[in-house]
Amino acid sequence: MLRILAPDGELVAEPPATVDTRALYRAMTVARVFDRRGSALQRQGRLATYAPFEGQEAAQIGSVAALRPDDWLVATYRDAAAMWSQGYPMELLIAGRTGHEGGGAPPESVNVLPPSITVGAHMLHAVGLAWAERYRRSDRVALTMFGDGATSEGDFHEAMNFAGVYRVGCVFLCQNNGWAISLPTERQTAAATLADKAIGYGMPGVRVDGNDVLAVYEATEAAVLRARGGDGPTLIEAVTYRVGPHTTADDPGRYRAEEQTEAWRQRDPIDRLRRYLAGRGEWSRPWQDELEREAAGLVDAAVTAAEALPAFTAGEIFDATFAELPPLLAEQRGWATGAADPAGPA
Amino acid sequence: MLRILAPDGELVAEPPATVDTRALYRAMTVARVFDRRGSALQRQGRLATYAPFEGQEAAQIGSVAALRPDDWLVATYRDAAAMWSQGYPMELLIAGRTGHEGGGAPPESVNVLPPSITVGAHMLHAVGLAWAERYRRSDRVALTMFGDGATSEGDFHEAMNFAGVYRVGCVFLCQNNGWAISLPTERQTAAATLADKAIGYGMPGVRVDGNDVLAVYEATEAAVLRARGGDGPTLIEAVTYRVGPHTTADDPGRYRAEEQTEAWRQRDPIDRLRRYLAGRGEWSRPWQDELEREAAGLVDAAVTAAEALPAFTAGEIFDATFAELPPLLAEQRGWATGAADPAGPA
Amino acid sequence: MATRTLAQAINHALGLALSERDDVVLLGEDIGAAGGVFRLTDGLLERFGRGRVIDTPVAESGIVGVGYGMALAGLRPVLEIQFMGFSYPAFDQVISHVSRIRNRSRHRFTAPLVIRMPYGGGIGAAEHHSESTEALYAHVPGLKVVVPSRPADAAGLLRSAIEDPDPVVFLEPIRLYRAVREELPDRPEPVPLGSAAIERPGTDLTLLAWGAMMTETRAAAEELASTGVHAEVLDVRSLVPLDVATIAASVAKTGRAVVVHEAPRTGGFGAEIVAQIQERCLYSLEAPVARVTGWDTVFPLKRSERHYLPSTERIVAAARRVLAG
Amino acid sequence: MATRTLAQAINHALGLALSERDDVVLLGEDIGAAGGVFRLTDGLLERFGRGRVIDTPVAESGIVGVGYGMALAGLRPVLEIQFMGFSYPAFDQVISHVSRIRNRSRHRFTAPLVIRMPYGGGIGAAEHHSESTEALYAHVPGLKVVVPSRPADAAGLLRSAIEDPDPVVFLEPIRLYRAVREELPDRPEPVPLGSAAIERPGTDLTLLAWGAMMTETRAAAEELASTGVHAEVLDVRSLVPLDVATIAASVAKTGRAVVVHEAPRTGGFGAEIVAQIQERCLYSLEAPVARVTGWDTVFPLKRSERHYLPSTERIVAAARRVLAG
Ligand SMILES: Cc1ncc(C[n+]2csc(CCOP(=O)(O)OP(=O)(O)O)c2C)c(N)n1
Ligand SMILES: Cc1ncc(C[n+]2csc(CCOP(=O)(O)OP(=O)(O)O)c2C)c(N)n1
Ligand SMILES: [Mg+2]
Ligand SMILES: [Mg+2]
Repeated sequence: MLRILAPDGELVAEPPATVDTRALYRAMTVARVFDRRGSALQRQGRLATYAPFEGQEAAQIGSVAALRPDDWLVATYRDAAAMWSQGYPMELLIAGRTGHEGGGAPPESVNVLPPSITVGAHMLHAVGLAWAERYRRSDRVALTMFGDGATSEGDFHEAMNFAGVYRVGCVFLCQNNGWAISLPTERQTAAATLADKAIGYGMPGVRVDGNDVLAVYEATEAAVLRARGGDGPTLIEAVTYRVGPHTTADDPGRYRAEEQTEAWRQRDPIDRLRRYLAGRGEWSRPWQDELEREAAGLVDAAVTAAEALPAFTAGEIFDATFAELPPLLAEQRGWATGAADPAGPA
Repeated sequence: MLRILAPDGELVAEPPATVDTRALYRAMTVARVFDRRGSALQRQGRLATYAPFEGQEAAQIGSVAALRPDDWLVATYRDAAAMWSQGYPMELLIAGRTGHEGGGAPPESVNVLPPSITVGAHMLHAVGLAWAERYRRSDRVALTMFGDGATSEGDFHEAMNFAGVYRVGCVFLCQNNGWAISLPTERQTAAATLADKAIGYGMPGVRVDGNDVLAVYEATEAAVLRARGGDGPTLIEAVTYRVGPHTTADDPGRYRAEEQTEAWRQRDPIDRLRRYLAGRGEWSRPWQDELEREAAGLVDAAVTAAEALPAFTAGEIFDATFAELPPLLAEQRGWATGAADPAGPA
Repeated sequence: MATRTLAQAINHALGLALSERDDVVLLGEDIGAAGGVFRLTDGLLERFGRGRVIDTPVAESGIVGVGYGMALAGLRPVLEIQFMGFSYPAFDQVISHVSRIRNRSRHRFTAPLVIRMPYGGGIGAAEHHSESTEALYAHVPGLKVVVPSRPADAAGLLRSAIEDPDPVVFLEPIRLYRAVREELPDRPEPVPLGSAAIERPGTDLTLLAWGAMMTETRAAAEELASTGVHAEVLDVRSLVPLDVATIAASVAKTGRAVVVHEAPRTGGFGAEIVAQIQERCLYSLEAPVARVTGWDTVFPLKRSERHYLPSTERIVAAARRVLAG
Repeated sequence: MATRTLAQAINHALGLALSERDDVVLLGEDIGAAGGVFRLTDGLLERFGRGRVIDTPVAESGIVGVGYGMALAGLRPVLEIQFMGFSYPAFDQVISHVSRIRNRSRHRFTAPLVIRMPYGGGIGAAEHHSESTEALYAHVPGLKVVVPSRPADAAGLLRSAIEDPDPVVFLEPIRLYRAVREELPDRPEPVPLGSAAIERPGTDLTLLAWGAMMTETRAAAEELASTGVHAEVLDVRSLVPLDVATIAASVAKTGRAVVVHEAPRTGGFGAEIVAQIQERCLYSLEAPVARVTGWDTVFPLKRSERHYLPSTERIVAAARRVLAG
């Protein structure tokens, strides 16, 4: 398992030269603040649902840091940190979770798909995106994120297989956070590791300490370079842990021992990076305070903007079904908006 | 790659002690006669479709020879030799191909499913069957056969994964016959071998010369013993070749060179076994003639019986939709049989 | 006897089936220790063990395909798909195999299994969590499709579904899981598949619905009653087999009908019911049968969900138009 | 100008799209060197190369999921599913992703792709090779579904489908691939999606069908004509968007209608057409709209196939009943 920072923050291998470690720390800190706020907002009934990623900040921020701003990111409901870090506006991440479709519409310049709610299907989309880029002679790559659970779906297999066969510039980043809701990774597969699954597709499989942001960065950077260079896909298994519940509706007490979670809390990725930075004199309490203030400000503003988005009118729920409303849909829209008799042509 | 008999019929490893080699030869000979007849019947318009298996007799007969008569077999449109060898009546194999649903109804004592026409889905069924047997404390196993092409489907992945996770007594026998219709195996996957795919599911993967009936038998026997003993599933890749067209509607000349096919014809599995038997004085021309006569007789009788099956009446197409006909279906049956106005309740 | 919600009634019927029949096994995602995302299988792992209450990997085609294999060998698997919106990866297994094996093998092999799925909107859920695509399943020959709307029916239909020799898709209205309670005996009466329930007799028009939409439909009947209109309310309950006799008899009597469903309108199962009614009762019809349905749009997220689901008002308005027709 | 079969018209339209638009790519099983199992892509690999005519592994979800990803990036993939019966492994990709992304992203991302599928019975094919499940796709919001019945429409609808900004399921009647020829210009006129064709004007009743069933429907109209009955024949062509205006105008005029399809009756798209007609034209209807359809059974194999498919006789008989009603 690739590791650069030990849990105590000591270097155990050469750190990557190309990364701004303090920027990673900042992003992870913002993500943590976002995440805690997400859970709180959901408890207040202000979000429809929320899937916390606490403990997975290194896997998300470290991997995305290896992307170019115009690369594609295709991720899930749990990957808000990654999506934000690749340019997806935070207010839209929140808007979606309040139950507003507007959350799925990032600006044109952002090559990030709305989060995938279905497990498994989206990896194929990343393969298609990466392929289309190559078709157009662009060297953009696609990175797709998914959980351990997603590796059980047939679509994972088809995506990996297509990527392997056509040597598509796609990076498969699996956050093995130990659980697919209540099913632990070891009951999801009999394979020794998830990275081993790469062998069946003729691509490299790399296992990395997912709570070590430098290791995640390094592994992803290598995979991205391969992809960009036309040398094909890579599977990265980032070994991490979902410290919180699956979603705010979940009660982990039903299926796992608090001690396990506590042990992983001790391996917190942000703490680890803080120890490293502190050891090098690159971290200070005032900086931390400043970061937290900044983060709170960002999140506050995003929440305000998201909640200020006007809810759709009845007519608007029709308007993005097709480019143009076909007659029957226009008729229904009329009924829904009261422009025509709501009972329909009875 | 496991091999016991070299193409010239020489032993290159110890032959399995538990198999009746002459019986294998007989079965392969009958299968070849059946197969040639199948293609001929189709050309005469007497079969709706036919998928020849010439060249794959060793893979089919050798593997099934390792089963107990009450074990399950879940195979495909191309596996008539295997199915017959596991007890599926030859006349039913033909009946199905004439376009008669009766072909899907083997006797109660035969634990063989009707052939799977969809690619991929049926492997899961074998996993379920094997699991149900264990649930009932029976030591029956299930063997499922599929092609190289089927390994690209998501269901292959899910079947392998379930089998691995629950250590189900299922043997996965892949006949890598070089082609999924027009797509050669090397363009289906970037994996080094199909057997390598086992690694991702934590099960053993074995590669065997699929035109060496003794090697196929030995590999399958080991897998069956593992499965029966509760030690879980195995993937076997039997490397062989589809010498004929995909089906009688296919023209291989469009996508492959005749030389390749010719080279594989030289590695014919029946010739190989004949050389071996002849070398040991266990083969003779009169025996061969007798076998061919016997085979022709079996196939003739099967064809006659299949064609004699009366076609369904209009009413019969309704009668196996459910255990009992629900009212709307009974009504439709009435229309179809003329018992009620055929236009329906217009 | 005990008072039970619809969710508890299902949990109870599952427990009963597991204890009465050795051949019943449950498979699904998070149905074990977690007790299911809606707690429908709560306590069953503890009572019946991991051999019979089987947590699966996240693989719907696998759940259905493996369950189907078990059914072929004579078991009675009851499969849980976590939400109806996640049933589509298993669609091929259902339409190509589960529903066809009896015909393919002329009764030699059968697939007596149940696929349970929570369905429907109204809880402000995330994308894909509010599906109501019963019409897709109802169009598949060889499959039965039932939808309870009350605790007793949930238990009774589930018992029948498990006993049924053919595969049954069993849809559970999420919104009603905990909405009402009913007294239920410890061994609830099986409710035969294929029978609609006349919930409320009436003479002026027929209101037809199923599952979660029964709530709005009942409320609409109440409201109509308050203005002197006597609506007959039918809980269709079983889409396949469809109880056409009861439906046609009701509409022949009332001459007017409104069909309600939350699925999209085009190709929804309401169209089939309208077609059946006009085939059988055209000459009794005083007005076109009205459909009050979800729209032909993706089911909206929480903040606009209310624009989508048929409301009591929409049903009442449709009824009034039909009465005026 | 050249005379072309329906298969040749599609082949021609595909070639045209590939040569006119750089962003068009084809993906499918055996579409390259083999030219497709029905030879629909014959010669295209040679003309446009492996980069644009892409043979895929046997993985339908992969074909649609990857094609969808390409469409998101702005390409115009035209995907071939070898037979409609093999489209179900991709059903989740279609219903959960392809059809929804425009709404999910409020127009930011779109999926302008075409999924071509040979469909329908009548050629004595093996199991799963005779499917006609258009109703499943027509029920999915965000998806268009078209079915040509003649060469010019095949080319014209395919051109429109490829140009369309939204995903289109394009169904090809296997039985008609080589049944008739039509003169076609080298650049066939696009046929707009969403328009039914009045093939034969008439006053006594309306016959509605699509795809392969047009053959029997046309023959029924001929036969009726020989007894002095003037049937108006509508080729529906586009199930979504549905040309309700043309349908309703015809039935309002004739007062009688028969809808024909080979799919199973229950929940078939005929039910939707019946529902639309009775909603819009009830008071003009002289008799119930009749449905002449496939049965609610699995599509039979070759030796009993003839018991299943709607025949000219069945259509004529239904028409006569409707006329007598
Ligand atoms: C196709 C599908 N099946 C089931 C679900 C319900 N579900 C949501 S998340 C989840 C577990 C996924 O686990 P994993 O892939 O490890 O991701 P994690 O939640 O741990 O980030 C399940 C079963 C779904 N969203 N989609
Ligand atoms: C789900 C599905 N997709 C496509 C097909 C069409 N088809 C029939 S056989 C075949 C190739 C299968 O190749 P392989 O698995 O190697 O088996 P082989 O025919 O070589 O025995 C294809 C694509 C099918 N039957 N089912
Ligand atoms: Mg996980
Ligand atoms: Mg093959």
